[in-house]
Amino acid sequence: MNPSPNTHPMKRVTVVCEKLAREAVLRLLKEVGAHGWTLWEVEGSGNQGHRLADIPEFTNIQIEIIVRPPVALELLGRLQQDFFSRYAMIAWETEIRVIRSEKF
Amino acid sequence: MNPSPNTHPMKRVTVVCEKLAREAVLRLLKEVGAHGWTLWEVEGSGNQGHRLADIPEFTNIQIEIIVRPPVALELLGRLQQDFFSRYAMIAWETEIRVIRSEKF
Amino acid sequence: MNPSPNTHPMKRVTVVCEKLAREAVLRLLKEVGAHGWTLWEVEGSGNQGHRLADIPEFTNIQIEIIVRPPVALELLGRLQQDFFSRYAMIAWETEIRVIRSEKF
Amino acid sequence: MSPDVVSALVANLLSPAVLFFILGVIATLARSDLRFPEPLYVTLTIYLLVAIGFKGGAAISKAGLAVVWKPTLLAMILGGLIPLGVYPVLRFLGRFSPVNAAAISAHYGSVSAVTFIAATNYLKQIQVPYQEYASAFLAVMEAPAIILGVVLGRMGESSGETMVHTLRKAVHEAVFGRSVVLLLGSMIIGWASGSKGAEMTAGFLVSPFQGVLCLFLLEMGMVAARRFADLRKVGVFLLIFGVVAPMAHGALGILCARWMGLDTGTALLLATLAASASYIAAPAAMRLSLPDANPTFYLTAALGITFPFNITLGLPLYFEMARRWTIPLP
Amino acid sequence: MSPDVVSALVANLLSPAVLFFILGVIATLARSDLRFPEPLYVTLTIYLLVAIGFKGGAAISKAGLAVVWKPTLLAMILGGLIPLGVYPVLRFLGRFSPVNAAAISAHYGSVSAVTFIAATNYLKQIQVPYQEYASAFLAVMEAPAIILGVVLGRMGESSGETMVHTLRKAVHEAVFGRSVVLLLGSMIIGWASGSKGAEMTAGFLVSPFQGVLCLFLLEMGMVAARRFADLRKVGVFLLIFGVVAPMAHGALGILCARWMGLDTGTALLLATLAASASYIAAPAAMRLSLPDANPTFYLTAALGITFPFNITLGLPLYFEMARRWTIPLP
Amino acid sequence: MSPDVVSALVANLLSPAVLFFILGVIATLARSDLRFPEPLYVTLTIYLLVAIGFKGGAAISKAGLAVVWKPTLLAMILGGLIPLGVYPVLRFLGRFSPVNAAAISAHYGSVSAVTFIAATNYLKQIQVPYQEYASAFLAVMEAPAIILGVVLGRMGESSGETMVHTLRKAVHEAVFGRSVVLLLGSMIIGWASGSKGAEMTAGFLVSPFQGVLCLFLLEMGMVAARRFADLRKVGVFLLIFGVVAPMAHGALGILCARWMGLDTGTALLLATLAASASYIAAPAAMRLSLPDANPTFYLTAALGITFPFNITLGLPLYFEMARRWTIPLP
Ligand SMILES: Nc1ncnc2c1ncn2[C@@H]1O[C@H](COP(=O)(O)O)[C@@H](O)[C@H]1O
Ligand SMILES: Nc1ncnc2c1ncn2[C@@H]1O[C@H](COP(=O)(O)O)[C@@H](O)[C@H]1O
Ligand SMILES: Nc1ncnc2c1ncn2[C@@H]1O[C@H](COP(=O)(O)O)[C@@H](O)[C@H]1O
Ligand code: NA
Ligand code: NA
Ligand code: NA
Repeated sequence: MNPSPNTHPMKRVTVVCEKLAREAVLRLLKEVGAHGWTLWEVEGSGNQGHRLADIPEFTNIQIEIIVRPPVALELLGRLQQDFFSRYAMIAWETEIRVIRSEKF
Repeated sequence: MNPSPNTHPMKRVTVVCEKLAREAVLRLLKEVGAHGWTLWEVEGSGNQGHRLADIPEFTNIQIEIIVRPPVALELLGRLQQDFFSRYAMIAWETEIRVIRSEKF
Repeated sequence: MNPSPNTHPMKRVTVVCEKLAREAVLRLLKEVGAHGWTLWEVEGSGNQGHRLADIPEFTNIQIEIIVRPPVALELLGRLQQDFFSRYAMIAWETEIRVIRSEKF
Repeated sequence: MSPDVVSALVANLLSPAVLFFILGVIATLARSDLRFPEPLYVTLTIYLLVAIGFKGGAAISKAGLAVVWKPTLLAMILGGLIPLGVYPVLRFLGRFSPVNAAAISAHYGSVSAVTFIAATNYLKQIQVPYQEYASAFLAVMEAPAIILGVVLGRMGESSGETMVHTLRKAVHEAVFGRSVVLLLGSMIIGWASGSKGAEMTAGFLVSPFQGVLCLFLLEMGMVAARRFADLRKVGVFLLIFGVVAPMAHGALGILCARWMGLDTGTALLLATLAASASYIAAPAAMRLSLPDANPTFYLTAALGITFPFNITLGLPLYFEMARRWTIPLP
Repeated sequence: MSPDVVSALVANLLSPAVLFFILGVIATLARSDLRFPEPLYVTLTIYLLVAIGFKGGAAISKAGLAVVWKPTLLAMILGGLIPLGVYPVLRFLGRFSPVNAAAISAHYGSVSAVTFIAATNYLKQIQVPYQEYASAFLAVMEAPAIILGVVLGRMGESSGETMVHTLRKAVHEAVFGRSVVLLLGSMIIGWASGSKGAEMTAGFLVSPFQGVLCLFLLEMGMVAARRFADLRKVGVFLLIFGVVAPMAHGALGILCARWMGLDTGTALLLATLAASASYIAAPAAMRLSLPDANPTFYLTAALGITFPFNITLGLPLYFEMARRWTIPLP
Repeated sequence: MSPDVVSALVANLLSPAVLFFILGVIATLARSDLRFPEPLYVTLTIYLLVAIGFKGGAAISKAGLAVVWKPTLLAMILGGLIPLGVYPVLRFLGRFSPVNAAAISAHYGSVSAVTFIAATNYLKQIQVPYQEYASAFLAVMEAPAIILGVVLGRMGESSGETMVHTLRKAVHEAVFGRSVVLLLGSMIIGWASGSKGAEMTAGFLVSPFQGVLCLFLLEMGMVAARRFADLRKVGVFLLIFGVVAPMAHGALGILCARWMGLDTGTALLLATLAASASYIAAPAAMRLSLPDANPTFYLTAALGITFPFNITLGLPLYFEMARRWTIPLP
């Protein structure tokens, strides 16, 4: 009746950044070997002011990427090194447990 | 002055799937006894290709459900058993601490 | 080659509430000293019924705020004290690790 | 029923706008997956308010402020007085708590722009002329009842905030809220840019207007039908109130119009405004200023009962009254 | 090719609608960042379905149900029969598994509303009259093939769900799905509200229609071009099938039209419906009812091959057939 | 001021489009909750670019490429040269760093489509004819200044990327970016589909155009007003520059137009393009190619100063120059 699923530890990396960085971030995800991503548009406020969600050029996106822990490290490192000085951006990681770990 | 809130451990289950699965997933949530859910549309890429957010039939949704730990287990189990072979879908759980635990 | 990023523990507070509460919550964020926030519109269901995402006055928003742990405590406490009786709302915190901790 | 009433009723029920409203109701009740995305809802609202405001402004500039200010002021007073009549009924006949009675009163004194637009549409359908400047009535009738409702609801209640503070917020909300900015702003623009402005924008603000209204009423049918599930929760009194109140206010509106010497078409518009209940501005204001009032009561009554009633049966009824009690435009 | 075919072809390829479709294809292939937001896509769909349904309903009320029901029933039967012919071809010539053959059959028996609208646009472009009531064909041809496809696909398959249960879901989906609700609903409204209703909404549902279609085909060009990457994956058989099947079904449609005595323009519309493959309703239904069928096959064939073929080359071809085999409206 | 200037100014300030722009500014300054959803913004942009491109293409096909190519080439050169004049002014008078001076130069050499459309609207308002093919100027003036700005900004800077690589990216962005694809694509379609195509789409691309522009300028008023908060941060020099530069470039545009023998209306359009500063394409390109330039400078100048100035005061001013220095179309 009650199936007990196998869950596996994984990292979720979240990036919130201006939409302008979209293509560059997606390229980076390919480079570090992420197998997928999920993305949506958000409004936000931070050091670099309030970014409303009305003009596509000035809006923000949030990207979530589920990866194995070493890939998370590599991804965050590359973001810190190459992206943080150029773009309005924040990034963090969370510990999660997934089912179907073979997908990531 | 500084009110100290009571926070309680709970699980957040996140499901990212094609929009087509929407009604089926919401029915499942009722069955396993979740008291609420939050949902929005996302763009995504995974094993089954890139799902743009332009045609409703082909887009993705992300659903977040806060539940007590045993319900999370049951939910993930049912997703693994009945949904993963039929739909483009990933799911994971995160540990969180809520206020107003009586709601979940 | 592989840059190792410095990650720092931080709290992410998530609030899901009716859009009506938007200005009041953003004011509260300023008061407790959050340095930024990210926000988007969601559809949801909870104790107070199903909130579709079609009429702005009746829809929901999800707000995520990255803050230092004591600020998270203060924020959740204030939400519990002043907001929960007035608005359809849930809130929780998650432990995360950020890069660029000086931003928060 | 006299043949006139019947034919007025049929004319309304067979107008595309009302039929699309009914289609929306049916789609929701049949659990269809038809749904309008929020940006489309917002766009349709912006369009309808801008169009009705602009045309109203152009009409004011034609008729002259001298002609317009008196009926507009009267309309404003009418909207402000309605809550004073409704409150005791709800409080003592309906046995609602003071704060709930005040909140519902505010809704019925304030107005619904879509119901007003449906009334103009109905007059076009049955080819009865009216004064376009009547949208000025719409613009001034939204706020007063809301503010009065807040005052009524806060009297005798000891809250954290002072009444003055609450009122100041409510007034700002009522004056700089989206709908008033769009409606009043477009009205001033229509007035200032005159006939040349009206000509340049007619291809957008006039020709597609009736059709866009159909689309919007399709959505409103879905929105209203979603409230039907709550009809059981509100009690028999409110069900009856939701139908009787608009009829009483409609009649009151006709009497005022008659007293002012307004023509039949314009009288129908004033009656419709009086009869209509706000379901956008008033609920938002009540949630912020009278948070203890129960939304199920006022939303179900305004959106689930009065709005569908007005759109379908109310309009021809008020028109029949107007036809008997006033004289048409030549 | 005869000069007539060439000029029909050129007329279609140089129509703004087709050129915008091609622009969409080019923009995607050139990796432009042009993209339509989902709410715009949904809005354009709602608009096109409501407009075509409403005008169809008005035309039915003019022509009378007595005239319309027979060709409509025939169109419905035609749509239901196509899968029976397509299935064995895919199964035995194409060597597809039963479930894939059934799913693809369902797509080709069902219809694409956009292709139909493009055909009406083409007839306007070349100034050939047609019966507006033909949108009734569109309304009734969506569901039958989908239901039949599900039956074919589930025969001999032992699934958890019973066939009856699957069918019940598929039928509900087909009858209360968005597109049918909008199309049939608007058709009934157009029929009920008569010529006065048509007049009131013409500024929205008629005058901008051709231009809105251009915008939508721009988007559909981008959507179709995204499927081109999968063309390599589906095999040569399906590539050929995606072009030959619509031609065969188009010819069949013309023959039916001739048999019914339909005029040239209306015959083209029936042929286009027969030739078109569904890429919205059918895929959704297959995912739910035949989850084991491979979407790459049916989506690539319907959206990546047949849709672009019909829009660009198919329409003038079917018109040439119609011109030879039928007689025009006076 | 001569009475002509005054009446030209009043005609512009009382046009609905400009009044809606001002309404947007007021709504934002008064902290109204009025806001356009992103999909509506995107839809309005797509519509305006497609409409202006299509009409321009149809006009080119009427006038013949032989007539159009020369003024178009000149317009392109004009756009490319402006940064060369602006750069030293910013660098040595304004004391901006090389990279900031280059980025601002790129913005003022490139163009704003909305300002151009507002100019055509203004000409319609005051009933002065112009050549529709002038939208070809708009299409070719966006890219050159952006590319030149990148070159100027990267000279002498030692960056990780090579200049060639940066330039290649900037050129691709400038040629396949959304706005160029829509504008040039629709222009070619308008050109290819000729007068019949123009006729079929007029109900969508022509009649509602002026009104849609009003809605868009309402939004742009809100967008521009949000930049006003940064006015304090950019220094007095840039405030003055944001008003003087467009006037100088406008005069330059008129002189070029006169030299080419263009009529008064078309001269105003060229002047407006020269005077306008890009606030969509250029900022995006600068963020990607000159990331060290400070967006507060170029965005505030282009969007917060020059855009509102052009829309309100600039247009009548350039028209007055054009009226004196050129001869009207017969
Ligand atoms: N403390 C925070 N919590 C949540 N989101 C943030 C925070 N700080 C910044 N953001 C998001 O990250 C974006 C870029 O940040 P910034 O570079 O600081 O302007 C902002 O627009 C927000 O959407
Ligand atoms: N590694 C990942 N990280 C984040 N989201 C993912 C990941 N893999 C898949 N997804 C999301 O899940 C959806 C379905 O995944 P799939 O079944 O692999 O195509 C994708 O469209 C993405 O939105
Ligand atoms: N258990 C839950 N999981 C996820 N989201 C929830 C849950 N309960 C409530 N919500 C969200 O919070 C909003 C307000 O909740 P409520 O006050 O319970 O109606 C709902 O509309 C949902 O979006
Ligand atoms: Na009222
Ligand atoms: Na077919
Ligand atoms: Na310029």
